Amino acid sequence: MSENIYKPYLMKVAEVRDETPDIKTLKLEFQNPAEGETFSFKAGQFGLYSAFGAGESTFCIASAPTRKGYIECTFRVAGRVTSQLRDVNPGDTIGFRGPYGNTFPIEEKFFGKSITFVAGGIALPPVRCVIWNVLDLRDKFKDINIVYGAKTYQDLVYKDELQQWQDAKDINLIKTLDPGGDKAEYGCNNWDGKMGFVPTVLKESGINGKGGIAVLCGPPIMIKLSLPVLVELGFAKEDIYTTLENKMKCGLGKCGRCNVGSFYVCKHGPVLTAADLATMPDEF
Amino acid sequence: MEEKWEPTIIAFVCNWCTYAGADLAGTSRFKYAPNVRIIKTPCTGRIDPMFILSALERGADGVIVSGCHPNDCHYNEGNFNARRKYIMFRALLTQLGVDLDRVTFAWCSASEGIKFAGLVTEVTDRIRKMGPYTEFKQLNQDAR
Amino acid sequence: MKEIIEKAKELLSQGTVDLVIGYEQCGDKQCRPLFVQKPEEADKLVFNEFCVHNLATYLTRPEVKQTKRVAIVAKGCDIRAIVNLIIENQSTREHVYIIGMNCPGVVSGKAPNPTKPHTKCQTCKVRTPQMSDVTLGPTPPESIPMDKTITHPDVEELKKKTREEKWAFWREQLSKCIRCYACRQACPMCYCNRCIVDLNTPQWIDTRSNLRGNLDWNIVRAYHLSGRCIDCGECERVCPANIPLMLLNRTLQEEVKEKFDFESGYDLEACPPLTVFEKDDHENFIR
Amino acid sequence: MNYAYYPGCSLESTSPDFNISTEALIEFLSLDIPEVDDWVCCGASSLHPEDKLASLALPALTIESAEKQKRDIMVQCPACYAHLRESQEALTHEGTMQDNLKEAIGREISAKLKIKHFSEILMQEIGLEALQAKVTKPLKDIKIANYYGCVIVRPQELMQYDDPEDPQLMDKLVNITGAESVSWPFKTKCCGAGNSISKTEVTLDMTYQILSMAKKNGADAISVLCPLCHINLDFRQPQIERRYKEKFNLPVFYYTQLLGLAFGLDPKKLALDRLFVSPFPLLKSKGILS
Amino acid sequence: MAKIGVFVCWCGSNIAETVDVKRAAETIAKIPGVVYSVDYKYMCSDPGQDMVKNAIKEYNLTGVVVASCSPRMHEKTFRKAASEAGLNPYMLEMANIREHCSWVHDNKEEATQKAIDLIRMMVEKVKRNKPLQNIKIPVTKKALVIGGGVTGIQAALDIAAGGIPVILLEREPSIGGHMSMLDETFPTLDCSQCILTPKMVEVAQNPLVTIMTYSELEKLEGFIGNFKATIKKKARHVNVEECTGCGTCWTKCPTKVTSEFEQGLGIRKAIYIPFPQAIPSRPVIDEANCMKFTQNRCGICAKICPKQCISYDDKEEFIEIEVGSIVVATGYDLMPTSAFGEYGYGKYPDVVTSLQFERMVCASGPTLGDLQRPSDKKKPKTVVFIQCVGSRDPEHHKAYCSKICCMYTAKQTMLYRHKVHDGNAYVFYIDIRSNGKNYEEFLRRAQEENKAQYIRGRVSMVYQDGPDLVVEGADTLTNSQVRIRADLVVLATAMVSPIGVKELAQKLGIGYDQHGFLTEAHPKLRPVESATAGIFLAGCAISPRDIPDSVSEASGAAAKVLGMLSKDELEKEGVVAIVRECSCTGCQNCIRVCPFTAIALKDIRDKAGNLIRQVANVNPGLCTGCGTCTPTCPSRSIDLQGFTDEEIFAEINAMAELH
Amino acid sequence: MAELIINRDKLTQLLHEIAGGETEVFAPVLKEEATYITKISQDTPIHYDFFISVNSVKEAIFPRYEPILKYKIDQEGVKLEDIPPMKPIVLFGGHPCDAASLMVMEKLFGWDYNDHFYQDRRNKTIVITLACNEFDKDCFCTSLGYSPHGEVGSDIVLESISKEAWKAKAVTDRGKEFIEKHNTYFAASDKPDASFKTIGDKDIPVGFDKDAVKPWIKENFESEEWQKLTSKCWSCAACTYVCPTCHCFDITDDASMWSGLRTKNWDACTMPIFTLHASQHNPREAYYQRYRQRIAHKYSYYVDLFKVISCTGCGRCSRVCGAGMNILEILTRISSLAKKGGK
Repeated sequence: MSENIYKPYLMKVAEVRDETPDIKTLKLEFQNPAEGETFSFKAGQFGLYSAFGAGESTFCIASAPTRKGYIECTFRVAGRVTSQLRDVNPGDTIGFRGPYGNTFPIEEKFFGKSITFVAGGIALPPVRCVIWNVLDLRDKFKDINIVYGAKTYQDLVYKDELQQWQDAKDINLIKTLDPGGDKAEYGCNNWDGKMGFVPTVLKESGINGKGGIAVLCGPPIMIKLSLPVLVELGFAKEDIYTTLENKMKCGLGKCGRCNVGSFYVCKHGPVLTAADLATMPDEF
Repeated sequence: MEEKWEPTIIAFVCNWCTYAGADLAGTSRFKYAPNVRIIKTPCTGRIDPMFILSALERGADGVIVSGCHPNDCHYNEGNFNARRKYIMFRALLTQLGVDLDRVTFAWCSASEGIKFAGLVTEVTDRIRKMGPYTEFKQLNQDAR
Repeated sequence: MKEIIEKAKELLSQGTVDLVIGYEQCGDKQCRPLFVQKPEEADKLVFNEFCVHNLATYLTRPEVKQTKRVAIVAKGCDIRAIVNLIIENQSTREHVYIIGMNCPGVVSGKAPNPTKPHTKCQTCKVRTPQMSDVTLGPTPPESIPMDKTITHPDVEELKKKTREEKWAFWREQLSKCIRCYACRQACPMCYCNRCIVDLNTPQWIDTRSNLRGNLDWNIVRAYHLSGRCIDCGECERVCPANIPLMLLNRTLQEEVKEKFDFESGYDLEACPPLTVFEKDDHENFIR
Repeated sequence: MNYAYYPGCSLESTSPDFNISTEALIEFLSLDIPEVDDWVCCGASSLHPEDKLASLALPALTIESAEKQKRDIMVQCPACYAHLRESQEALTHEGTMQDNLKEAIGREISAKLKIKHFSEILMQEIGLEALQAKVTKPLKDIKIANYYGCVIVRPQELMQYDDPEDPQLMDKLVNITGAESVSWPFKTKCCGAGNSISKTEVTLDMTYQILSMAKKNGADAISVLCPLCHINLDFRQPQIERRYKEKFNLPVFYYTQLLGLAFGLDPKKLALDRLFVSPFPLLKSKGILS
Repeated sequence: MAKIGVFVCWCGSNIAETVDVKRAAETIAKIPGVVYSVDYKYMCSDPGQDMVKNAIKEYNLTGVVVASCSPRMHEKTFRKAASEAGLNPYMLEMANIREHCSWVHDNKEEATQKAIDLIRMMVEKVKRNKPLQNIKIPVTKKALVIGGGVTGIQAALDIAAGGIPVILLEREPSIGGHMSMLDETFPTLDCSQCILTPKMVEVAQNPLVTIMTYSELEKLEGFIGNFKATIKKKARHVNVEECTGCGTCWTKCPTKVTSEFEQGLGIRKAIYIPFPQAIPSRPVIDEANCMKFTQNRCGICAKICPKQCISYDDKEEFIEIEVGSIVVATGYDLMPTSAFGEYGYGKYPDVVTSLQFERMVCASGPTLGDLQRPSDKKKPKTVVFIQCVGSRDPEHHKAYCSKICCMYTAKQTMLYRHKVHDGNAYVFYIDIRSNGKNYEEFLRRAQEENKAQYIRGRVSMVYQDGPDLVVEGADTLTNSQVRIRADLVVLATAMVSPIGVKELAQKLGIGYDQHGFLTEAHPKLRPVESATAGIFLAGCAISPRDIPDSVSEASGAAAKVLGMLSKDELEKEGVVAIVRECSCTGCQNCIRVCPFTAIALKDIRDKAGNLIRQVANVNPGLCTGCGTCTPTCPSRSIDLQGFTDEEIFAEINAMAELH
Repeated sequence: MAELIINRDKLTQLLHEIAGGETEVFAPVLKEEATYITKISQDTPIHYDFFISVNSVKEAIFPRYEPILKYKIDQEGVKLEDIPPMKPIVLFGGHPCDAASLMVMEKLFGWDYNDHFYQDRRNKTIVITLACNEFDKDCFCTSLGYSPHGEVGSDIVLESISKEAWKAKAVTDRGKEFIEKHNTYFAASDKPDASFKTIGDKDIPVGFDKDAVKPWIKENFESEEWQKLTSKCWSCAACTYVCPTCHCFDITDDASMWSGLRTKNWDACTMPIFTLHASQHNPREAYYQRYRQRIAHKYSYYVDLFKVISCTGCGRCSRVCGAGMNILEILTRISSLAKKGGK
């Protein structure tokens, strides 16, 4: 009998972290260690996470492929599956199938270059996977810039790691909040970052994009506004990478949901360059 | 070894009359059949016909819907609105051939503990005689 | 059908409306909806016995709602849908210019041979349309009087069956449903932008086209239409599985008429019957 | 207009004068009102307290008969009128009584016909103007007390005849004859007919009140539309006069007789000679008959 | 992260005897999401509550199920405990395993199974519960009293006594209402004017009370604590501030009009005050009768007014006021007498209503207390009083009892006998209802000292016989016919709701019955509240009642108003409906079914301000959480927090065995 | 192999016999005046006198809904259960356009990841195709290079030689085997009924230039023409569900507290919520965008990926459309625009 491609791995929830009131991070370990041994993935790939009884939902793998034995996912509670995933406790079982999709060409294209990460809000997880991947191989890259912004202080994810990056000497972290996002009611005291929208902050960052790689991820409007800024900073369109989050059901290029133009985001994506994007119909 | 089949009855009741009526049955120690599982809602107006359908589909053999008598509604009108819904819903189910003997509607006030106890026992006995609601249970079996 | 064409041209060229929704011929015995935005496109407009579609469905489209004003070619029965849409705040009388068509009746049956008179026409009370802004077409035969209670033979037929027979009948019929939602999309009264079947917290209705899901879906649709269905029969017409959907809708129409003395779509002031009540509503089923 | 005439037992037995004058009017006005085929007793009398079903089934038979004839029903006797209406009410409203009735009479019946009193037909379907036009012998200088009795107006929900306290229908009809209807308070007071056998003295007192009130209000005669009222006021008048030692000498007409007179019909044809209190002295004194 | 704690109570032996609580707690512990499950002898005791609190803290519980008695008993207790431990109180639910289980079943196995099911259903619900906040509503500390009769006056005085400003609204030119028309009142026979006018003066002089006469409510918006009322001030044509009420104008006015206040028995002028003690004692011009308005001539009053207070050009004014609470005391009317042909009202001048009789005997009435019958001014030697005219007559008129007729008729027989010592007073009655303090004694005085002759039975007809009226009726005690020659007949006609009350009720959004009387929120437990929060009822607006009842209700309603307005914010339960705007189509179904008019349409506009669509919007201040809206919504865009579809579905699903 | 003949009675017997065994048989059945290809049992009457079934044959291999995972939940965790293997299938009653569609679909289901639910079933299916005797105005297989007698995708093609009999032609080895296995039902060649008329390739006119469509779509994604062409569409899924090559699906869970079933069920890009995100953002919000996706996917994207048009010209979508949308008309318009260089 052929293999059932829809059958997930069973994963034990090892850790649950609250990032924001409605964003959580789960650390998952393979219930069957043997499966964990053989499992591998690359930065940028995603998977389908099952909440048994509710269904499957697609998120990227937010942990770095350089760190073995577990995977992490970060998600915002929005629908039926994520509501159930929100309620899991350490020790509970959830399902995971993947990895799916293409990857960031780290070895092929990124090595030896400066990397600039640009992310907004909940879109940090897919970038974070690359960041850690890059940081774990720090000596293979030149400058590393991270520009990350959110609406309010409350909406910043991975606050601990932001602190780590900020403290690290070899990383240039620029964090920003939308105007008004530093109010005490958002849990903020003493904001030490910038104030302003990501594209604006990016523009003023002074980053030189010539010959560098940019990894960009965020809400559609942020992507739209940041792309020209990156080009202005000197990045080539082919060197601006982003990852798309279309609605997906199968992750395998079958269900047709993520189809945009001749791309199946789950197969040809989710990692696409700005050059790729330009060839696609505006339906994402 | 065959276990004796016992019906599952789900009762949707309003908080102010029937739930209180069931409480009264309790404080008065009126015994009734243990097959009923009460789901409390604020008002009969909140009891959606979909609840009944879902209950039957999810394995209930009988459903009771009960609330305040007309003019007694804590919210004045909830039961009147509900009554209209049930009139239509019953007409629909009748035409579809759903066994309406399995769905019992009753007004039962907070003072009618004895009525509530009698209602539950009567419904349970009736459903027990009718047997499991296989027609609906079969719906869940997947063809192919 | 010169008068429709002329009317449409007049309305468009004078700027009274910016869209006319009407019918065009497509095949010998088939018509279909036509959107006319420019006077010169109006020449294709027709009206004949094949104009069975209820165009009121299009009134709740965002792009139609965004027009300044829309004209719609409507038979008396279609106007019932418009009335309900206005009652339910989905349109306004001012926004719709009703080109009412005197209608001797349309035909039913699938292409290419729709020959039978449509069931809805046999009980039509509005062959001469009511509340139209302009009424076109030759005087039709006299309508059935408004106060006449209508029973449908097919409903009566079904009512005669035993409960088990009814169940078997619907099991068979509903097993055919493929959940394409053509019924919903064609229905002028199904205008929700998020249908209950599209909700998953909780998932009241199974989205699979298995028996349970199909039963739930069709029950819910009929129930949501109770007291609102205007008997246009579009759901049944467009059903690729040929399920006699109107049997359910008509059952409920009769029930509403009998129990609440109400027929939908005739009175702009009326409330949908499931949103109002009488203190002495029938309740012999309640203990 | 498509009526069949239901005379009922009283008009066929104790009150032929009413029947005769009615038929005279029908003939004179050339109305197409044949009798109901196979009509039966309306079940008034003592049947209705005894056996409700039977008392409703009897008129149902008559209604069924008229229905078969495809005609509406015209009645004269208020008691018949009341029973026909009551039966019709039971036949057209769903319930146990409807089922029982249908079973009792054992025939298909819809009972969706009109049941009308002759006075209503004259008024509503022929009209005062048309009638007025036919008056050839106006009854000048006569003052009439119109006495409707209690049955025709009560209960109003069922009978829907006229205002139960101060009805005007007969007054209007009588007025076209040229006579003058007096305003008086006892138009719908009970004449006591129900007690006329068992407690005659009660009836006599009640009837006495009516006669004397009519007299007090200046009436020369009384007009009635009920055969039982007529018996009490006319037949018992001498007895009352003797008992209360008061002379009334008030002729008691059926409204049909008054109309007939005004239309110039032969008094014999109107059965005026059958009245106990002779109207002729009055009519002669007023110059209406010679 | 669902972390549910379950606490199974023994309730001593009440539960534990029939339910295997240990097994229940253990079984429940295995449900996914349940992190703590325990049984204990008395959960409601202090140690029991502490267990809950401690577990909440220790296990970081996100939800709690207490399986014990009915939530009616202890839901508040446990929710408070949860709240003290830092858990949102709405994240605690109770499974009723006592009243609904242990007390009604005998078989331990079955009862245990049922208890487990009940707890499991609650666990599934709690998992999906959302924290709710109680709703706080700011309050405008000002009240509006509609109706200036004795009830309204009392309510206004009591509210003002609590330090809250009040607006007293009266549609007639003067406050006072029906009570000001009465002669003396039962059972004390004190003069109505003597006890009412001081109150009228008091209310007029109270600095916190603003009296608005000749004014009506035009529109009401808002909700409890925050009403916005639009008042229509009808054109009075007299400058109230300047006028001194000297009376020159009405003395000189040439137009005589039948006086409403005198019940048609007296006359007034076209410019008038309704009665001498009127408050405000400022005249008003009756446009319908004033020659200046009907024929554009005369104008004498304007010419003669020493202070030039009269202006024919006045127009009605609309004034907006904000109030936090409203008392409706709109009183009653008498049933239109045209309905009683058998009694000859209107046909015979000597058939009068009880209120006319009050004016006929009243010292300030049109005859200054000299009793004369209307037709020939004769002193009536025999008076027949007929009770229950229109009341207790479900076939023709009103099914209800008008409540006060028995007593005021007794009073009127006394008043009559005080005027005509040798007069005969007959009373036709069905039953005598004298159930008030000193009422029965009063009635006996009427019968015994004042020789009122009571006849049990109904009157069949009243007719004129010469100068006399003859009353014919039945005496059902002696089973005989009665015929009484009378000089005057007084009809105790039914009390009905006044004209315009239905419209007013609709403006206020409160309920009324088929007779037009306003409906209480609960006939027994909330008798002075309407179903709409913040609107209270008092007096005959609810149903017929006498003066003491009306006045005590006025005080009751005032107490409710004061209670409500004593706080700066109102707090109510968070169980209210919520709209999901993205899928709402604005079809108004929920608006139509909402018994509390808590839902209204809200416009959704784009950035440019264009109307895109309309959606339902719940006013949490008005919503009572009945949930009738939810099943009415085809797209499920409105849900009831605390009893959401998801929560109830979870309860159903907890019973499901699908595969 | 010599030409073999099978007549109706024999074929019915054959199909019924197979249906009695472990093999699932799909065949045309008459339901309320319309013909559907559905699973039959031993005694289901088979309907032969039909033009084209309302539904397509994809239902046999890609069912409306199908379990892909079963699981049990208890306090120890989740246990996954296997789905039993697929049964062999005999699929009878499709026309050449149907058979061709299987070749189109298997490209996707085998793309990179092998969807065994489709592929296994496909591999176990004997496709017995009925060559066409009729066509209507909505047929356009010839425009796509197919033929009413085409053999693509079929194992056996039956061509009518009379009203009652067919000439059977084995296209594949499996077809050959099948015929051999059941040779008792087939007779040797008989004289064809000369009066019986079938249709040929020429009868169905070529409506448009299939190669012109894709470039136009690529160029004119934002063309206003789309809105004009699709204004009537009311976004139901009737067209996609009767389409033999539409393959989109949804995956849903149905579960009680203790057990669950994950199923794959048909979904359609024409449905309003197909691409709706949890955030309420919908990339294809408007009606025309959804219909455009359907056409573009079939005639452009699919071709890019699999070098084949995802349409076989059966015309079912046009026949079934309640709003009167006609795919042939739209494609003809596109191709003529392309010819003219119009937008």
